[in-house]
Amino acid sequence: MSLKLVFLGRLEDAAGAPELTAPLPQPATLSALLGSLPPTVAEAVSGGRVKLALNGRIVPCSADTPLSDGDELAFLPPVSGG
Amino acid sequence: MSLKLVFLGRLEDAAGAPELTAPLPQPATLSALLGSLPPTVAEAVSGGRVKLALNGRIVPCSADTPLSDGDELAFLPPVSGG
Amino acid sequence: MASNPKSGTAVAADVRLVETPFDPSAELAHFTAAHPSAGGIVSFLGQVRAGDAVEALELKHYGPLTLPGMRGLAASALGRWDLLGLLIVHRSGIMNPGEPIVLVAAAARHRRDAFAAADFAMDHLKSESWFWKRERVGGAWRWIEPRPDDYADLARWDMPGPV
Amino acid sequence: MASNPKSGTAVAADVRLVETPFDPSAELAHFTAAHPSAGGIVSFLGQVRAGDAVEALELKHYGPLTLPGMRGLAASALGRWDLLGLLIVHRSGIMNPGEPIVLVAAAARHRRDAFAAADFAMDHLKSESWFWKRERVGGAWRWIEPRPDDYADLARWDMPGPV
Repeated sequence: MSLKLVFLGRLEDAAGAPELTAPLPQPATLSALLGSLPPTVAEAVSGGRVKLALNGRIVPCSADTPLSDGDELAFLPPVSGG
Repeated sequence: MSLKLVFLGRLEDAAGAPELTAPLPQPATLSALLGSLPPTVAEAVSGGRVKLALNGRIVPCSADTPLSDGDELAFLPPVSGG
Repeated sequence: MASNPKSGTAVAADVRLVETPFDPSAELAHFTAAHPSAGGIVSFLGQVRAGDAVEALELKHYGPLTLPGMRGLAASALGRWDLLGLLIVHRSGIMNPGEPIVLVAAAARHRRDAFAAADFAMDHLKSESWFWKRERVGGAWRWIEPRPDDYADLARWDMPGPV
Repeated sequence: MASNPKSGTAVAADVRLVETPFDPSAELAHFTAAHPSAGGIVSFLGQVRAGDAVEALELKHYGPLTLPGMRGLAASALGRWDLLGLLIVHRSGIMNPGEPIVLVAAAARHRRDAFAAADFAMDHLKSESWFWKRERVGGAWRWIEPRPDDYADLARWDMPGPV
């Protein structure tokens, strides 16, 4: 029962890795996941301009976004272009 | 004592050739030159949108523009681009 | 795939995300040869500037979003202008000074359509595509934040900004 | 030759009027290689449309005016935008469908300068340069009159029309 977390751009530095595996939190919601992360990481990914993609689709960053085993959750800071 | 006349674009068809040699008119002015040309040619080059270049420089189309032996006079209809 | 408003035929965009260096001249020659009925072809080539302090540039993308987003952008351009063809080739990975980053080319019967589509595609690639950029200067990598200019460029098209 | 507003160095334009076919891909590859410090290079290629009823196109020029006018246009563009290089190659003579007519390329540190300069150069080449065009259709040549669009394009730049 786990999630794959993907950190893009500068969030990679905050998380210390481009990808991490996290245990599925209880309850299985976004807010519980953020609570289970190291505070510096949780703070970095909670910034107002960070978008969220769940299994490759942009989803609203709401506290009760439900998560499931095997989900891929990507944290997307503002893009900085080609 | 002659002039070289150059006809650009559709004026080439009106004049029957891209270039003609004409005797220097008396008096040596633009209006005298036009009077010496066949009427259909004179009419074609006298259209309001035809510009005049004397020896490679644009000059105003005024009746008393002076001409000299050996001058090159070009008649330039509206350009139609690259 | 979009319908050409004038001919009614489908125009396909060639949209690629590549991990290794590409040859923009060869790409453009191939694109041009494929569109002999185009009166005008406009291209934009973006490359890593040589002669700056920047030693290398890295573009990261996110697989599930980046290429689909580029395809969506191409479809928008095809729907908006009367094009005969559209090419978008974008690098990801680490690039050296002088290397190409992005090539956009638009072929159209009339040049205004080609200019507008290439300009539009570049503004949106710069500000709305899922790429994250970092530069190496003095041996250290630093992430590049978006420039306010990018949003200003986007506003020219009366379109929403990055989602 | 114009002074680059930022670097203060002189930037020379490469402006040519050619009587025989040229290779736009090779020209653009050469131009790109000459400008490794350009972040962006915008090009426009105009070619004789294939697939129309037009069998051939002829562009006539007037020696004392045409190339000097093209050089003046290049100087205007260099003075107006922050460019690292500008290329204008224009054919005259008889061209077949699919053959290149004109290639404009602008290299700049920033892409907006490159887009604007190439767009400006094309609008002025189309409507203000000393070229006269005729087409052969069904074996007969006919002269092309200027299109009202050409004047509208020119008006975008707040510049005088053809003199």
